Amino acid sequence: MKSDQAIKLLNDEGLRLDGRRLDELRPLKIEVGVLKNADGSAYIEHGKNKIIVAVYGPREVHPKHLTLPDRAIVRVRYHMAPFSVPERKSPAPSRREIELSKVIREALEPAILVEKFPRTAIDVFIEVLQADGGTRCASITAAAVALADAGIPMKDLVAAVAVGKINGKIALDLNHLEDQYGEGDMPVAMMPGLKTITLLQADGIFSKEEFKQALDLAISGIQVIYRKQREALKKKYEKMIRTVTGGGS
Amino acid sequence: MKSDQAIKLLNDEGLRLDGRRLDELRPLKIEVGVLKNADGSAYIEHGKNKIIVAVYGPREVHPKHLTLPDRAIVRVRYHMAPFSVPERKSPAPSRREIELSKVIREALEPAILVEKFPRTAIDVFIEVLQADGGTRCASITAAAVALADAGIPMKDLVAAVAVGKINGKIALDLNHLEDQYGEGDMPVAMMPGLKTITLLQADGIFSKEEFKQALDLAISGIQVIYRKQREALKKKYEKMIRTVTGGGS
Amino acid sequence: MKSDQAIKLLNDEGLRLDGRRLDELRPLKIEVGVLKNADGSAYIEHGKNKIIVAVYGPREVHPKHLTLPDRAIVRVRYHMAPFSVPERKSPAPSRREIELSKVIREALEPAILVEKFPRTAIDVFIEVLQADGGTRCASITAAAVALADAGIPMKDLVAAVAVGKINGKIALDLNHLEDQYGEGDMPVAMMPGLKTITLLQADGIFSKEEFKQALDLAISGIQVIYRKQREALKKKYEKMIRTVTGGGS
Amino acid sequence: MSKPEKIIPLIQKKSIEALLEKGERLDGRSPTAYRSVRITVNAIERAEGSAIAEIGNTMVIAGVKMSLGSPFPDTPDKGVLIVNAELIPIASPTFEPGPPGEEDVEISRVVDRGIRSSEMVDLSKLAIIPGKKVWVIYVDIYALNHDGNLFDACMLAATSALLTTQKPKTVVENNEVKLLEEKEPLPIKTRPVSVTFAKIGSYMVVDPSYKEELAMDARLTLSFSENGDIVAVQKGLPGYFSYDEIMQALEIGEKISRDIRKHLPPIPTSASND
Amino acid sequence: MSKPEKIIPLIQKKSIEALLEKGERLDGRSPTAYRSVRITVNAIERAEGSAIAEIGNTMVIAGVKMSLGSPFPDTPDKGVLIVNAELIPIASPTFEPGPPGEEDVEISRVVDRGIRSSEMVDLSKLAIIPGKKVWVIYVDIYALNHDGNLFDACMLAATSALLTTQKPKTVVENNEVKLLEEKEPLPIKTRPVSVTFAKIGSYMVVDPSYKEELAMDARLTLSFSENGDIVAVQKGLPGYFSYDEIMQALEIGEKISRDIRKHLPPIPTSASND
Amino acid sequence: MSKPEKIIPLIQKKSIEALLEKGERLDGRSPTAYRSVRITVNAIERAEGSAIAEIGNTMVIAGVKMSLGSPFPDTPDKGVLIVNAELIPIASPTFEPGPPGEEDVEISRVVDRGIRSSEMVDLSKLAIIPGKKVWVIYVDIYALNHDGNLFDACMLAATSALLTTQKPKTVVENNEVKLLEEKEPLPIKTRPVSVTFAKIGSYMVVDPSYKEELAMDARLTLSFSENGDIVAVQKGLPGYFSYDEIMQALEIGEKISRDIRKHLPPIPTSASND
Repeated sequence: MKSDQAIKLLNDEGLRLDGRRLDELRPLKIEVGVLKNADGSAYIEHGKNKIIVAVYGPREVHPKHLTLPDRAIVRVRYHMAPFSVPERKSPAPSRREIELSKVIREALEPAILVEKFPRTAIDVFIEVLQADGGTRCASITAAAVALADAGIPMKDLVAAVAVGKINGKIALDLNHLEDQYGEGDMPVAMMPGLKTITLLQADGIFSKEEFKQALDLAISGIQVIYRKQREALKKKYEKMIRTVTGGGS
Repeated sequence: MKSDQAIKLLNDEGLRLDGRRLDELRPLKIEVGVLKNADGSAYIEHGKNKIIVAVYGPREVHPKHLTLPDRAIVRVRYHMAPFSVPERKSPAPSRREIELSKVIREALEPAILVEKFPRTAIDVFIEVLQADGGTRCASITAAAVALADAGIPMKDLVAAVAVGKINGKIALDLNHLEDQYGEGDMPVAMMPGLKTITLLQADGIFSKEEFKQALDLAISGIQVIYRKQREALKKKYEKMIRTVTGGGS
Repeated sequence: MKSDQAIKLLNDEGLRLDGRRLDELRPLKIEVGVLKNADGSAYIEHGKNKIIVAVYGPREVHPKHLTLPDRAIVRVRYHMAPFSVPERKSPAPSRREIELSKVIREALEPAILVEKFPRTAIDVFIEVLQADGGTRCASITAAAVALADAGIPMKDLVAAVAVGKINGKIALDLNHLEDQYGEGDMPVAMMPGLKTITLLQADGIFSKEEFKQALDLAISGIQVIYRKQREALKKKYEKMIRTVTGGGS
Repeated sequence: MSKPEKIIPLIQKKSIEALLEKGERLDGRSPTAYRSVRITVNAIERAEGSAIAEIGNTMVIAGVKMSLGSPFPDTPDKGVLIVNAELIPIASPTFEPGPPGEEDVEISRVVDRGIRSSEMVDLSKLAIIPGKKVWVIYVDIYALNHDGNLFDACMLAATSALLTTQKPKTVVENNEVKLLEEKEPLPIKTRPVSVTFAKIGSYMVVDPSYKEELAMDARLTLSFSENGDIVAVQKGLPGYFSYDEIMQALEIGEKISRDIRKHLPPIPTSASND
Repeated sequence: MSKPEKIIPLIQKKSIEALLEKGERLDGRSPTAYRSVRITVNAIERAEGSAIAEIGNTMVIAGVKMSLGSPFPDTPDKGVLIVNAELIPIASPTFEPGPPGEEDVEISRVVDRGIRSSEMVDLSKLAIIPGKKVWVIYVDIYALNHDGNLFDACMLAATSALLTTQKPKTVVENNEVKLLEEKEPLPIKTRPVSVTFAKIGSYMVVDPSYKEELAMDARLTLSFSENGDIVAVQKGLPGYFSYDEIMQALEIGEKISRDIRKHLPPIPTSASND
Repeated sequence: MSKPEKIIPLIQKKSIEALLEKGERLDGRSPTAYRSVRITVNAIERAEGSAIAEIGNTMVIAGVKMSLGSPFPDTPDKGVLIVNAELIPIASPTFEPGPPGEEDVEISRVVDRGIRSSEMVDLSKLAIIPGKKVWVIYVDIYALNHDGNLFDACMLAATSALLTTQKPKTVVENNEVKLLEEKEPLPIKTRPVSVTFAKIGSYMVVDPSYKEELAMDARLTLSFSENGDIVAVQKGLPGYFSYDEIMQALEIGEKISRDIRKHLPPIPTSASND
């Protein structure tokens, strides 16, 4: 929808340019605890997206007047490295990055037990090292894992994926090309265990029927991502156990 | 004086392009209390100028260290909407807007009994929706009414008008065209009841005689504007009375 | 080294374009106490560099949270006037000015007995009125004198000069042309009495031997500058004595 | 412009929820009732298009300025649309002067998406010399009084201003663009309308007032094109929605959008631009 | 750069007023006496023009840089003049580092108006290829020591720098501008001078010192061209003037401006630019 | 991005010095021992060059983007190199979000000087149409984990990214630059390496850890080209060095630079650009 050029994004067998079926996720890899200084951290490769997330907190807030008496404030900085995109991006935050920082924060915050840490801040710093469509969703997926890695008590993880419309069909997990030449894009984040939607955006044109179909597809994709998140956390946990009990790295 | 092109701004009968005499004001309309949230507000149409003013205060100041122990601080923001002028203006404040915010503040402040409200702020927000020459003066005229509408105690209202020189003659209340192609512009604000001048600026070339003539003309125009201000306030006051006593809107 | 054009910076007698020997300083003039408001001030002409320095402090710090409980903070602002260079410079601080403010501060601070004035600030404001190569060094030389003039207790003065490489030879006190067309530039600052180096930078290409030779040359130049600094301070001191005892200006 | 923390006493939130349990709201509306909408167009003669949109006591002004400029490198054959909303301190004691903050940016971008995704303005008809000279449309939106639901009010003001915009006709002579005296409207294909829901506790209401916004946990803005398609969605605030709540909002929102659209100026005819 | 609140004890203001009642001032001057003026030109060889202006202990430096550039779209046949004054923290303990604040901006604009309104520099002679290439004149003014009346000091420094500016002659060959070695002065028509008054309580003084400025309620700056015409006026600060006070200032100011003008460099001759 | 004041208890500084007196360090290294260096190249396929550099637990990423642009007016026949380092808050609890502060700027400029002075990249081979079209090289460096010695880590990441950069070949046809599919490396002449020393009390150590940096009085960064020449020096922090300390650092640093250089990618061959 962002470009008029009609591009064939599906072949005659209904497969996508990268060989995926319409309901298939891109390869997904999550690593936990990749940064030494951060209280929690995660690195995600989702398709060709490469994103690193650091969590600091709960910690003191400067300046003091930003604190809340009954809960922690959550601060999120979503930033794209200048070299993450085909044309170098200025390092100064764009309007897009300002909006995404806000909606990502509002997608994560419902899962965090902020009332446990009054007068503190929980900081989530996201750096997109390489972008390939769906960076806000991959950022949320990684940030939730980093929050858990930091030991922040949460109601549930938050997992996210974008669905969209390409050549008239609803497709899961759009890559950059599909995002650019498709007819619609809908990022969705959920607390998968609680079945609640914490991020929902869309642009493009969706009929009511397509919208429902897209949301259903997103929810099914999110379940897969949720599993990967828990596996990544479990792996780190097991590794820690092994390390502690002398099992080696 | 801002352009070399010699433009005939007066016809053979000595009337101006918009049909006015040299000592004639443009049509003037003032409405009081046009905004629900503001403590006081006014809308002015002065010629084709359309300006809205909101007053908030006296209210608490953040940050605290800006307060004064013995009086209220007055803050003024004069801003032009991007669509108020022929060529779109950037929404960021220009040097002109910074200067005008300052001189408008200094034109209003002598009338406000600031010592009645120590450690508070009185905020005057001016948005020029359409500009047609003389916006600073129309802003002052409207702001004084909005301050009164907010119930801020004042020594007097402040009324303002620009005089200038067109085709060698001193003229009252220049419009945009006369401002651009005239030979001089002199904005004047007064507390009309107290006969004191609270804003005086000029550019262009005025002989001493012309300067005196211009100032005299401004003062006479200001008296007319002062009457309109009081009528607008009275109208609102009567309306309130009617509303309170069940007289309908 | 900043330009490829091979320019002959030394004549056949080994003299430089301005007639100096390789180990010769440019003319140097230091005036103390040139500004009335500042607690201390100095004006330096070093070659065609013309730089004025004001020192304010020790004084209160705003905002308070910047203070240190056990010592004064030193703040330095190095700024070039837009008309100080051949092509007008934007008045906003450049990255170069930000770096130089930092290294000049770190060159001066070792000499200042900061622990004598806890919870205060010592402000050093440097304005380059005309630039001719070596402005950071001339700024340091003048700033040290201005600090002394302000009565700030110091371990020693700080004196500075740049050495460099022109046409393959190590030369003292590069001017603008030699800086631009030479093969290397090395600014050095010292507390000359204490023989300690408080600023050292270099760019260009120096062999280890050249580096040592350059540093030795800088140190010898610094001793001359140090003498000029003390003379300038003494002159002012004598003048003060004369004034106080009625000896006239 | 950043807003200071808006605090609402817990007791007030509880009383709003207690009312909602009975299907009632503070101002007497039903949960699905939208406040009265009023559109005033052409308020600013100097702008190429302008409109004041009011939803109850919420008031917003939008102005459209058209100028000739260069296309974006990746869309050389299209006009340029730039939407800029500012929550100026005139509108609310909680708005502060200063450069646009994250709330201003979010509204700007959501209005922009509603207009752009719906293809309301046929930007491909606004390239005069493709790759070189195109029309640049600036839509500047200023909040004047904030009594809740600025998202919808900004969308209404922006679309109404675009619907009534008159731009000069152009001719190209020797690769130079000449502006003619004669005016024509923009090439408009559809009139998108946004409908915003607030979730307060476990209840949903449409078109929240300012007091309801102070109590709301999450916000959902749905934009619909003329034929009922969804063209933009934005969930906001640190709360969440269930699947059913979203589907319900979709049904209700689409109906309400039809009612609101009746207040909009009609799609201009003869919008040919060739 | 913004200044911290300048506070003066009430008692000090009262003592200044008590003196003024007797027609006296803190530094012994009469109310209409201007301090000694000193102009030093060509201090900065690297600038095309430069001057240091001193009024008593107040000291200001101005530098002029000339470059070739594009004209403003609305004045294609004129050169461009840009005036920028900065109250840098060197000059006063009350000035702080940072981008120009409202005081810097006000001074810049008042100096600019004095130069521009008087048509001191004949900008129409500075268009080399009208509509394409014109001379751009930057006048940058830096306060060095603030002992009151920076408005007049900045004006003096700026005009003196312009009066002594030497720019390269130019020739146009094949629509390209060539700068020649030979220099010439700017085309100057008049030498505007500003005179600033302070109102303290009910008294007026000319050329206020820093201590008087701390006590002043209102400020009035009047700029006069060579023939005594008024070319710029600026009232400042939250006080006011009576009609008679302004008329009086006009009379006195015009006389003083003639005295001050004697300190300025002469109008350069052979300023032809064709 | 500015850092909050980093405070170290005096007792900790004293204990570091006590260890140093015995020739020992907190992490068991000798004063002249560098931590393990690890370079990972081509991590970011989308960039023309990229590298992650690790020194112990310090981790930095650099990416190179190449684009066509205009040369600087004073070097019309050379490509343009722009180095930008940012100490983003991911890397340390002491880094804060916001525009680059003086520490970011200092690192950017020291890395830039190391690359530029050594003539690592032959910029004269990157002018495609001299005076008109040249290659612009952006090197963006982001700190990911700060455990001391970011200067060297940023330098390692930047040079490694440049060494592995692949840019499109170009042809010029009718004065237009055409990018070819075929890629080629940058024209590289040498591989500069920086070695940073910390002075703590009266002791010097190489490659300070974060804890050592908290205790350090002064910092010295020396950059060496392949043949051992000094190409950039930067003393930092409000401490000082003796003449002998600097000469000693020069000897040791040059040796260490040879060891570190072994971890760098090789100089690419066939870097001809004509």
